[in-house]
Amino acid sequence: QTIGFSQIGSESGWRAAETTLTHQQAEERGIDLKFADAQQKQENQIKALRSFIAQGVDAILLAPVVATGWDAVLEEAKEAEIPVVLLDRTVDAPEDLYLTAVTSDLVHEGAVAGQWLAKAVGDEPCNVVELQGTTGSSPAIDRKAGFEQGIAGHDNIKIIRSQTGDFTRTKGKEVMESFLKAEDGGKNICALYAHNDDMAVGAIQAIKEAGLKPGDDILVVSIDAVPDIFKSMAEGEANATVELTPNMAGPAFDALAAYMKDGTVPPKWIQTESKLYTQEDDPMAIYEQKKGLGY
Amino acid sequence: MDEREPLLRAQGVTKAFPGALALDGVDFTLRRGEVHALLGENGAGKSTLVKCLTGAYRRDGGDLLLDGRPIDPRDTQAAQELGIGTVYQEVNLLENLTVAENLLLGRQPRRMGLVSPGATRAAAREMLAGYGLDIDVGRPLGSYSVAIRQVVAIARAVALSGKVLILDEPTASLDAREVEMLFGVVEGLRDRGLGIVFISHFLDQVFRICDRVTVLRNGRLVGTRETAGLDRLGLVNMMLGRELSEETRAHGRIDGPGGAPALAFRGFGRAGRIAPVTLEIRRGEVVGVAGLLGSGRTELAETVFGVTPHDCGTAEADDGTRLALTSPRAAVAAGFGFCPEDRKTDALVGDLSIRENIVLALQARRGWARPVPRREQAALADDYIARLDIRTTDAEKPAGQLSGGNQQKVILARWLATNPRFLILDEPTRGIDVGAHAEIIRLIEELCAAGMSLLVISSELDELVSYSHRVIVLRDRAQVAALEGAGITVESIVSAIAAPGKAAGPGPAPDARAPAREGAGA
Amino acid sequence: MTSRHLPLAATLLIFLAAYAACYAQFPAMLSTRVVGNLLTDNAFLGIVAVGMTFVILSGGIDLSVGSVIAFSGVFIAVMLRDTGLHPLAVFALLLLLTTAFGAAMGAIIHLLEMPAFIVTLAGMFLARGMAYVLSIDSIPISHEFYTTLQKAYWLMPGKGRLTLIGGLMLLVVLGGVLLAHRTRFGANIYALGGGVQTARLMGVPVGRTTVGIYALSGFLAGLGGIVFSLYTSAGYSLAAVGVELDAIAAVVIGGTLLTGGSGFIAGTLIGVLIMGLIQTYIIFDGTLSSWWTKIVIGILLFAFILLQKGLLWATTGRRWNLAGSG
Amino acid sequence: MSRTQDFLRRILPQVVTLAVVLGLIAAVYPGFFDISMANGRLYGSVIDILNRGAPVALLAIGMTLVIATRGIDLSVGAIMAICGAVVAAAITSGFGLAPALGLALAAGLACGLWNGLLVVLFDIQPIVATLILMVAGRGIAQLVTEGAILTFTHEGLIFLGSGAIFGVPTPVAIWLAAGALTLLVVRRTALGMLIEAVGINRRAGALAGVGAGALIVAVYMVSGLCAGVAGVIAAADIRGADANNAGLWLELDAILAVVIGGTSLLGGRFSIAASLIGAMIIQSVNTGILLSGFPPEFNLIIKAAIIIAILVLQSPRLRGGPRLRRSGGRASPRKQAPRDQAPAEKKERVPS
Ligand SMILES: Nc1ncnc2c1ncn2[C@@H]1O[C@H](COP(=O)(O)OP(=O)(O)OP(=O)(O)O)[C@@H](O)[C@H]1O
Ligand SMILES: Nc1ncnc2c1ncn2[C@@H]1O[C@H](COP(=O)(O)OP(=O)(O)OP(=O)(O)O)[C@@H](O)[C@H]1O
Ligand SMILES: [Mg+2]
Ligand SMILES: [Mg+2]
Repeated sequence: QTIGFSQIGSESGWRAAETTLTHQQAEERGIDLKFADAQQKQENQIKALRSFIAQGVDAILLAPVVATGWDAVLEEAKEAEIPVVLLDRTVDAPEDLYLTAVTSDLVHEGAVAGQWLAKAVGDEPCNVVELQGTTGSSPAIDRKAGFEQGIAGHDNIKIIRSQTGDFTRTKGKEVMESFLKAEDGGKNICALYAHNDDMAVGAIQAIKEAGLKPGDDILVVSIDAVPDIFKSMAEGEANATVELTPNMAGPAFDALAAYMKDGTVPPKWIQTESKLYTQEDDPMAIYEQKKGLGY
Repeated sequence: MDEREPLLRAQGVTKAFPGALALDGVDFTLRRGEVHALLGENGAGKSTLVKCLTGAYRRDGGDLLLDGRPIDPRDTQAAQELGIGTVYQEVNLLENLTVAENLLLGRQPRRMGLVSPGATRAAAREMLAGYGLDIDVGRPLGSYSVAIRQVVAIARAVALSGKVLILDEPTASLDAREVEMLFGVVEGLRDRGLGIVFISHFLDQVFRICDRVTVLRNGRLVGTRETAGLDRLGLVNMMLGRELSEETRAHGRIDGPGGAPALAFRGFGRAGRIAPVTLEIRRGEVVGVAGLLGSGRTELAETVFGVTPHDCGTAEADDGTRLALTSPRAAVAAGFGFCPEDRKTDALVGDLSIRENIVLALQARRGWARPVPRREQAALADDYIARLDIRTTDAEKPAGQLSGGNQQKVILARWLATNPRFLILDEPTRGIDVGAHAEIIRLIEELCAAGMSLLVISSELDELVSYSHRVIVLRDRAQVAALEGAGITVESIVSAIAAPGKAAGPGPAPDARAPAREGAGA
Repeated sequence: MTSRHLPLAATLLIFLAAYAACYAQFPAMLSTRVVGNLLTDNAFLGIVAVGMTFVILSGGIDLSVGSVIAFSGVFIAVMLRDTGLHPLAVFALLLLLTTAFGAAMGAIIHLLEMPAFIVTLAGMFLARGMAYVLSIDSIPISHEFYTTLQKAYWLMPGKGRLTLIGGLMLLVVLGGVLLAHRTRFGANIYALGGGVQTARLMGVPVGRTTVGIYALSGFLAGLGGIVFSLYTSAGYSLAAVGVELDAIAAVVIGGTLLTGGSGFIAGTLIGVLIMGLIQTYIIFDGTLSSWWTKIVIGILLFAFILLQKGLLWATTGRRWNLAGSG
Repeated sequence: MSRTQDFLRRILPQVVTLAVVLGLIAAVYPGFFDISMANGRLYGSVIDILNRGAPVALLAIGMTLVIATRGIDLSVGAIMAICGAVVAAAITSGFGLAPALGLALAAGLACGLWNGLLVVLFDIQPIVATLILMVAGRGIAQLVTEGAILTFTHEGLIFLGSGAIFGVPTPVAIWLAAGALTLLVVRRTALGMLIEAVGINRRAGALAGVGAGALIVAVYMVSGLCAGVAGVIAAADIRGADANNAGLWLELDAILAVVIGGTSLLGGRFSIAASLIGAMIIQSVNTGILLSGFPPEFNLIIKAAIIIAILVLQSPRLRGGPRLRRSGGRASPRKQAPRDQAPAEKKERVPS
């Protein structure tokens, strides 16, 4: 059984882990996985899908780089009677064009982070600085929206600065540095919300170099739950992270197997859990078990 | 003034460059149906005046009148539309385009809006018909020789010139046959009532074809005279503002130095470029190289200097050591020097200052780690600017801003600065004014007196005769004769060039030579 | 066939050889599906590459095309969403915009004598910035006219599709060839590439031509954007990042000298197909990890360029070249 | 006229531009020029600019030399990633600091050598020759890190990124030192002149006996080395090698810095000092944007606008300063336009 997997790229540790896990899962099930890395380009993903169809694979896993623009190629897959499963992001195409989507709810992730912060600060006033993901990318947009939902109704919490850190540590650090300068040495800042852990890790270093204590002087909450953030949590420098599991392929393969065996149609949306981790959940242990996964 | 209303009149044309007043209120009138020579030393301002006439430069002051009507060409295109065709000093054509495209650029014949290559080529062949060279106009211009390009440039200019034709040193890289052909064309145009401006440093050509001459010096007008009733010496005085004693010899020099050869080339050649040549040169000896265009003189020079490394034969120094001439670098290390024919592309580093251009070769030989001290550089530069009388405001001026002839002198200075044991000069006097011409010949004699050996390529035979101890003659990229001392006369060289095999036709026909450079355009 | 056409021939030869090699490994590669995909998937790239060829032939470069594609997509999507305009009207408007944009860059390059590389780099930032300002999140295009356009394809035997956009690309290439070799404008472009000063002395209208060239590139980038929006039926401000480099690579692989003055539009088409072939091959192989994908693309690029050089040297005999190709 | 005078006259426009940009930022954000001491380390926005500008500054040093030879190096970003990955891998697998750094820089040199050979030996056009490594390089870097972010805790290495020497952040010290060193080597020896000669007319240079080929290869190796150092710093700064994002698109910033520094992309006359100032100008713009607090979707537009403004102000048409562009299309010097016109042309068209 051959399954094609069109991956966005390997722009972050999390995605590398997702790729690794997908390969693992495929191996366990004896699936011949055809892997295509799209280098962050939608056109390459479409090319990949087309080639998969041309090769006549049995099914396709698609981790869409962006929600829009898949109708045409999904149509072709449908005509070729190749089931498509979406990983970690949905697309806005007619539901009948794909079998199911195994994703977490990006907005929900943001909301979880927001609610945690709201709970953590109670009703003291709190100025939040936000490190956005790559401008225009759906995680950036949704996690921003979600967080704002999460803190809605808590007028003591205000987002005072929001800049993009491109999901990278370097930019995360650089932007945080300028935030600290702009908010007189960080005294105005009570919390940092980063759209992914990598930016948070960078920002934490910036905070330390500015002579403040991340985790105390400035609360740090972020999303993804990559190993390094747990290290920081263990050292008390990060406060909370929301897990986005890299194992999307497992459920996807199960759904496909069932579908191919006796045509059981899975639900349109298999939502993965967005688990909240804080310093209470023995971060070091989690770090140990996660660090093998190729993050 | 004259009764006839002049065709083109320039009044008080002024042009200043940063640090140089190139033209200072120059007047110039061109009549219908005359060939008018524009003369002057290198850097006198001839080319600049031309460029002001054709709108290539914006003049700072002065008026232009064509047929008595004031004109002000903003760019060369405007000038062309006014019927002024020009050949600039450096052949200004595009080597990446075909000959046909070069000839008709901007005026390609069109069929229903689309340029038709066929018609273009046909038109091009027609344009070239009068010039006795039938080449494949579909090939890139870059694959043809300097001479051929020169003729193409002329043909284009002629076709564009409804009223005025300007030729800036058109004969510099032509040989006698082609010059005659060109003059034929010019006379034809003159009889059709065009006005022709002719710039050249060959005075006999001036006397041969021109009706009047206008002389510039240091950007100022010296005067305009009828050629008839003007003698050579008088003209030279006008140009230089001083007497010039030109003594020319009837035959080559017999005072050839004796002793063992300082350099010996045995069966030295490169397949496809120059057939094996055997040549011995003593210290202080001048060996001339004669031949028609494309006879392989430059190839010989380039092979000796390692530009296109030899693939057969050996080169030995007097102490019997083998010289590995595998690259210019190696040649320089062996104490060779080479002034190429095409100074623009092969020698001049335009944006570097005169000083840097002069020390370049010396520096290259010393290696980057041992820079020539700045003071020494300045001294060298000033010394050669004085010795070769390079016309410039100062040594820091970018060499690219010098006039053609002065650039030539800078390159010469570059090699003299390395005081080589063996110096190769390819057309050293091309584009050099009479004064500098004499200078350089004197210099050549000085150098060999000082024990340097020279290999000099020149198309000017009487010049060759006057300084060579020996002359080797090339034809079809092979040596066909070697003349010695008294045996060297213009006649003997000409006959050697034209000797048997001449039956093949009037000199190697361009198209016959064409394949020699297959692919060079790519 | 003069020496000028050698690079073209070499490229074509290499492409066919490479395709044959792929076929030997994956017979499915010869299906009309794959051929159709090759055209459809690279339509937008091919179109901008044609524009890029003209720019490079003139000795310039245009780094803005990728961003212009993204801008076009977003612009179209926003217009269709917020105004009642018919797509065709929007297309016209867009092409007007991008052409003007290109012309403006050309004007700056000519009038201020600034290097094309930098001016178009600024253009690249500007265009993508505009896209962001229009909308940072991706907007689907669901206009029935779009669906009809997407449905417009010719089903080749073997279920391969020659889509509208694929055909459009071929048309653009054809137009490009005509423009390059059958018009005075084309000749002037080659002239500029041969040397601006010389061209000026020969009476080429340097200013007009320069502006024209970049306007053309802008127009084709806009067209490429339209095609891309048809291809994805969406507008997305992060789309087509780095496409300019793909286009440049395609042009050069197609045998055009980056230093200007020599090259062929047709060669560019082959260059684009070669790039597409590399992609397709890697996907068919399907065993490469993310990083090996990058490495292999690099190696294949290198291999193609080297093969080309080799063929040229073999045919013309390697000329001693002190100058290098700049 | 003394050489120092020439030097000052050469970098004047860049200095002025920088001053103007800084002034603008200070206008938007008053506390801009405050500098304080925070745990043994100078602290302030200006310091941030110097510090964050380090990678681009280092890249600009090598890029200047490459561009001076009429080349261009698109691969520096990728080389940064490779060297960062190498140093991280070496440290985490237990090498000492010195050998780890040695490996990383050797990798940088090797990359430069590769580029140089492609350009000189195979005579591939620089933009494409380096494009190859630009594409493949990131792959190689990821091959080393296996796609993950290789974090390390080696204090010595981290010091290179976030330490300080007498209060001066290490990266600043490094790029200043590197710049000064290169400047010295290039100008106190004949290298500078030879590079310029080769860049202006390679054939003429070669015919004058200059070892053009070797020179060009060397220049690309310098560029690779600079990129290597930059990569190490970038990795040390975030205590980890991010193969995918380290130095992403920095090659463009570096080229921009060189051009803002007034060196022509057509090769020839160059000034390393001016390029370094150019790098600082770019970083000031970036930092300024961050401080200004505009929403991120405006970043690019602001940057573009400022760049255009700077280039227009520096354009030869408005200022008789260093020419950004010379008579174009000099593919092979054979097709070189008559040089003696180029400068005059420029002069001609100044509206009087
Ligand atoms: N682009 C330029 N910039 C500065 N000075 C220039 C420029 N072009 C020419 N000059 C100066 O103007 C003067 C006249 O130059 P021009 O080329 O007209 O001399 P010429 O009479 O043509 O000499 P030749 O016989 O050698 O061609 C020279 O002193 C030269 O240095
Ligand atoms: N028939 C030809 N076709 C193309 N190029 C040629 C031809 N003949 C000569 N050339 C080139 O033109 C230049 C001058 O010609 P060549 O060196 O062969 O003879 P030459 O005696 O040196 O002529 P010149 O008087 O121009 O120096 C050289 O670069 C040579 O390669
Ligand atoms: Mg002249
Ligand atoms: Mg010759």
